[in-house]
Amino acid sequence: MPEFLRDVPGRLFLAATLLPLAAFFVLLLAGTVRRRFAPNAKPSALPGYLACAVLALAAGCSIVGLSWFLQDTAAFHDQPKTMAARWGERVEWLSIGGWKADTRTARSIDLGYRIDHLSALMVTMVTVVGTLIFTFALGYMKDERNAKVEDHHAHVHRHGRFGRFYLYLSLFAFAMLNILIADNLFQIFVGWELVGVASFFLIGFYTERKSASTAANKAFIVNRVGDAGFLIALALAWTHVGSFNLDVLFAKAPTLPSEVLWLLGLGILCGCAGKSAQVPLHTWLPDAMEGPTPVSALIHAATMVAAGVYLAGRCFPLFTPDVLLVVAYVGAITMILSALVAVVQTDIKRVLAYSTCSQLGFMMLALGLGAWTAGLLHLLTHAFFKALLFLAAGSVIHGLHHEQDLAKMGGLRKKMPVTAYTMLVGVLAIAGMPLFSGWYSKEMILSHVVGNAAHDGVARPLLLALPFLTAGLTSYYMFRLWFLAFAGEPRDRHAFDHAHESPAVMTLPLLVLAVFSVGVAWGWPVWNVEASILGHQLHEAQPAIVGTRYEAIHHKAHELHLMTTWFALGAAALGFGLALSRHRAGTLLTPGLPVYFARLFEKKFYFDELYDRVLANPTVRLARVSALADKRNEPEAFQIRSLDGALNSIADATVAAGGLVRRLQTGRLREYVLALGLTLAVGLGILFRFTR
Amino acid sequence: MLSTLDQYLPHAVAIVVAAGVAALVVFAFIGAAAFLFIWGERKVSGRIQDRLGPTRVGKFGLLQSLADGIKLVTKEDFVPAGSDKFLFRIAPFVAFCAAFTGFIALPFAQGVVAQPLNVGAFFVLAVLSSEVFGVLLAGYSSANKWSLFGGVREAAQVVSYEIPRSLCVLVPVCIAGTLNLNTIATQQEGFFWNWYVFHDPFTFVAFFVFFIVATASCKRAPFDLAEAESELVAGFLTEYSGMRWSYFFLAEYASMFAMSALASILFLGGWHSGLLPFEPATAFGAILGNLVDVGVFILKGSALVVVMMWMRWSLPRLRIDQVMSTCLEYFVPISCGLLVGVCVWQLYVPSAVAEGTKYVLAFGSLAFAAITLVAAAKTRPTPQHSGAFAKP
Amino acid sequence: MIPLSYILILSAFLFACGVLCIATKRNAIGILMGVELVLNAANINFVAFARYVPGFQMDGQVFAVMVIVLAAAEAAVALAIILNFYNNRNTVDVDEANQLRG
Amino acid sequence: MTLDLALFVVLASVIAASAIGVVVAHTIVRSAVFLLFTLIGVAFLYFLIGAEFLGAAQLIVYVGGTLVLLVFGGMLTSGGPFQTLRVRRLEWLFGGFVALAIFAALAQVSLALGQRPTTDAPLPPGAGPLGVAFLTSHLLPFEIVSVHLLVVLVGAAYLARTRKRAALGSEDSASRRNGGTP
Repeated sequence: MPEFLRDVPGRLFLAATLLPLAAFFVLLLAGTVRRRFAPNAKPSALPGYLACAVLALAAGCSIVGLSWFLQDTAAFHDQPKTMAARWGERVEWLSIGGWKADTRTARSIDLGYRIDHLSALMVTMVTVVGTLIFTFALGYMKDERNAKVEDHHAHVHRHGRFGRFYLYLSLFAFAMLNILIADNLFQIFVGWELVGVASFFLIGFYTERKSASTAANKAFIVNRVGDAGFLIALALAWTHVGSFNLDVLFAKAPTLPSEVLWLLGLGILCGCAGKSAQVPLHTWLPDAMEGPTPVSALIHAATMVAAGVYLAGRCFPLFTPDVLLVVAYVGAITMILSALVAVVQTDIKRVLAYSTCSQLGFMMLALGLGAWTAGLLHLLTHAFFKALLFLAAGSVIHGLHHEQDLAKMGGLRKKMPVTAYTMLVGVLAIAGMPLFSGWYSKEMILSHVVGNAAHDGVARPLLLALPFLTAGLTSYYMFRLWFLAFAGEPRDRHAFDHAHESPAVMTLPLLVLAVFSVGVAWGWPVWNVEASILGHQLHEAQPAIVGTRYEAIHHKAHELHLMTTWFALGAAALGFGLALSRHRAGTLLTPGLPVYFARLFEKKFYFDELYDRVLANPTVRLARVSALADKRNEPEAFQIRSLDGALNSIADATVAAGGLVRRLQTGRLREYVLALGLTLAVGLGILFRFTR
Repeated sequence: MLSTLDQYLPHAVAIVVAAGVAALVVFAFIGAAAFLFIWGERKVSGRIQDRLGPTRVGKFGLLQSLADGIKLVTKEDFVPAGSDKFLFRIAPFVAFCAAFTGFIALPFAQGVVAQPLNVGAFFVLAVLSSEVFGVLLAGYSSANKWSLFGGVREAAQVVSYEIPRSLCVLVPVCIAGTLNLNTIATQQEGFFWNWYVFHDPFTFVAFFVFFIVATASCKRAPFDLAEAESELVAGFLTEYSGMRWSYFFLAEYASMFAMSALASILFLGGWHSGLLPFEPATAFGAILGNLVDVGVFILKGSALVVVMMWMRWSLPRLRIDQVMSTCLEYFVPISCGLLVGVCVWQLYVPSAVAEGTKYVLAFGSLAFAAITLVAAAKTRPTPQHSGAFAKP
Repeated sequence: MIPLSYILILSAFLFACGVLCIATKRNAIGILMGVELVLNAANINFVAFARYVPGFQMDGQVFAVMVIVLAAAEAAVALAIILNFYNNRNTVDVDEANQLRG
Repeated sequence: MTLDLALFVVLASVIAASAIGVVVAHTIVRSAVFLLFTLIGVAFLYFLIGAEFLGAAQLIVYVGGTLVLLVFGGMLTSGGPFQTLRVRRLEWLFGGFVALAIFAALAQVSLALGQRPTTDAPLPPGAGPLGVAFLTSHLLPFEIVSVHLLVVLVGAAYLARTRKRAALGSEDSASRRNGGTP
């Protein structure tokens, strides 16, 4: 093993982070060269292979790093300093202040990484899932390898963009990994913005489609709203602590004034809500389905939305109980609203999108209630089964020649069995069926919910009821999805006849992910939720404050968890039973609800309309009114006299003044010299007179 | 001399007197040298052209220059109408002063120097290069097209040739490690293989380059474009007559000797004869030894001046563009290369090789000179070879 | 020993002459000469301080050398500009160079 | 009055007189000649102060180079022989006033400076230490000057290059030809 790795094995993770960046630059260069020299050539498959290989290498690095890290934690258990030195490095990037005249002490913005259980696991998860998604995309994006691609939605012919796709994907992966390993808020923010940019590119990958470009814009803009909060938090951290370093922030947090800490927490929460699509900033996520399905998988499973929850988990010690309550409520509301919307959606990807929203709400709720380990465990398990679900959906879409409407599917399990049964694994996992990975995390969260309610004496009934309701709904809409797509009789004969199973390059990732979705959270004994190995490892990284603050709740949760398990199972079974019965009755596609509820759900609670009315339309109208003042071809007395008049008079005054002053510029060199000389003489005289 | 004078006079007056005496000596030397060189030039040119040269005035025509001088002094001091009279009058003195000032820093023997300067080599170069100003003024103020052409040509030529000249001076200076001419000459004492010209191949080449370039910067043939009779009547000299005309010649011969003297100090061991294993000044006493030294030095300088004359009557004049391209395209790169080469030689060549090279160069040149002389003595000019027009 | 102030006054005089030269010459090359006078005045000061102020010996000389070199460079460029101007206008009268007047 | 002082007075009067000559001379070449005397005087002043290297540098750069360049330029650009450009009396008056003011101010400063105790410091270091300084402690100015010179070399060559003057009519070039003869 090389010297530099033996002393600082954390560099393995650094390598895992930088490898996709390297791939990005290589692809960028290659793409530029190709566009310069062979603009019309058929896109090569090489970029895809390269990106996959690089990410696989990164995954290898992170797996080796993870195992090494686990060994190290055993070996240097009682030497936190050694651990910090071996698993973290830092360089000064920018130094501010510290001049002689400046009495303030110098501050610096560092770039660095710090590996703990959470980031090690997350990096491993992201690289592994990312590799599988990348591989899947090799098959899914095969069309892009043609020199000429017909876009059926935008009705245009264009050049294939295979290389560009992987270029963006690599950037995306790098940005996410950067967030994960960063040891300071500033670097996280950089990654944060990079994720935003990359998602913008990827959601708007089919730029010719208006819906795609609109969705990209929406994602980007809604994220900016969240980022504004994050920026406020950054500014607060800088002014009140003077550092972005997380450890420093955590150490100094108790000494900060409470309102500062409160605002700081809310700001970070705002950023998290934007990235993780929490109410009220969740509207971008379903629209983001306009991107290619592997992108959706990547965004929803491993990278973008995970970033928000990850940051919330990372910054947990900065959150005051008030803020945490807000987190919990935000999570709860998101989870139930999304679940309700998902119930009536008929687009296969949108159902999954809303389920993501809902699950993220789960995680936020968990974090808000202090179930730190449970929330992040759910993040990890969710990453695997959500990736599986999305890829399976992608496989279905691919097999049906880009048909996404559930109403036109049905009976597909005969045509594409691998997809169908791997997806069933995913559905079981997300529904929280026993022994599937989702079960462990969800159980942990729910038991914590119950523990919390028991501890508080059901002071906040919503926080108790909503999770169980959502669990049931989740089970219902996921089985509804699966029944609609794979079971029963085909509803669209034409689509069914042309359907086919995806190639091995797409089904293989599905199989691998299915294995992960089942077993990733297993422990011994398997049926014991609390024995999850992954959960125990994550627990290692849990901030100390969680243990002290929520000691009692943890105990209560532990006591009540068997009961919780039954309740949760009951909810899931209820959902499954409802789905099954409606499937039998063939009424899955009909709402089966009072009309106005159904409309409410179908219209996604009118969030988009609300935003349009309240924010977008007034802005546009204001802009129109403002534009009136600047349109010369509309002879309105208003503009001539007031606005233009004022501007013109300023301009005229300037011209007049210039006319006066320009006489001084005679253009005669010698007069200038005389003026200079006179100035010199007078200046010297004054100096001499007054400084004697 | 200063210390002697100090015993009898106040210090300040002593210095002034000493300075005056030194100036007088230098001036007298220049006058006498020019006197003899002009005679020598006529004799050399005569011999080269198969004629006798001046024979009437004095023994071998030795007093011919005196006769010329009397004629020049008695001639009318003519200033052309329409010229800038002030500039026309001072131009010859500017030229002469420059050449004269160069002698201030030239050591004729160990310590025999008007004003010892630490930057002697630099100073001599600087002063001699300002001689061009007199010529330029003369050319300009004459209100004559030929004169102006001559002046402008002179300026262009001298300013250009100054570069390779300075670079070639830097070559021995690099070895010596000082700009003090006295020290440079002292470092070359002993036998002639200690002379810097034989120090290494680069100085050997540098000497010849320097000599050619110095000839050009003294506007001597074949580089005498400023006064090219066949093209410009007499160039900047066209309108001059009488004493002012002769000052230009005084300046020319002075700068020829100054250049030759500089060459002999830098390359040819200065006042060291190169044949004696001891220093005459220590062996024969201060006065006699220094006299010997001065004699050797003047002899060396004069020999080089004679070579310049020899070149003048042997080679055809170059065209002005040829003169310029010779300088800028050949001499400047060559001298740059020499400078780099000598530095590399100093730094990286092992001492044994350096010593060997010294002897090889010295004795090689000696052998070459001997063979050439013997061959020249044996060859009698045949009628076919004697004239340029003998063969069609 | 020469008093420092004498040398400084000489340089002040040269400086004033230079300024006067720049101010009264219409020939661009005359102006250049005035600039040379000014630079020389500055240089004399440098050398004088190098002589009289302990600790400034090296700096004074280095600056003086810099000034000499830069003056030569400046003369070359200025002359090139003047020649250019002459090529365009057929004169070196700086009063003709007033195209940028307001 | 010591010898140094006497020599200084002689030199200073030569310098001052020829500086005035530079200002009042009518033709450019006469100005150049007076400038020559000024520069040589300054060079000898350096020798007098003890800065031998600077004196020699002043001679070789200014007298041998810059001044020849100036005269050359004067010759290349003069419309006719001994051409002068007269300046109005008012300009002389005003310029003289400004120059006097500057001189007065500077002289005052000089006198004030001269009153400070000066030590007769050791002679400025000669060429050797100066060269060492240029390559060690004062390397940056040296490099700047070198780069500056290179830039100037290129720039001057570019500025003064001959261009095709197709725009000029035959009339103009004819007048230029005629302008050469007196």
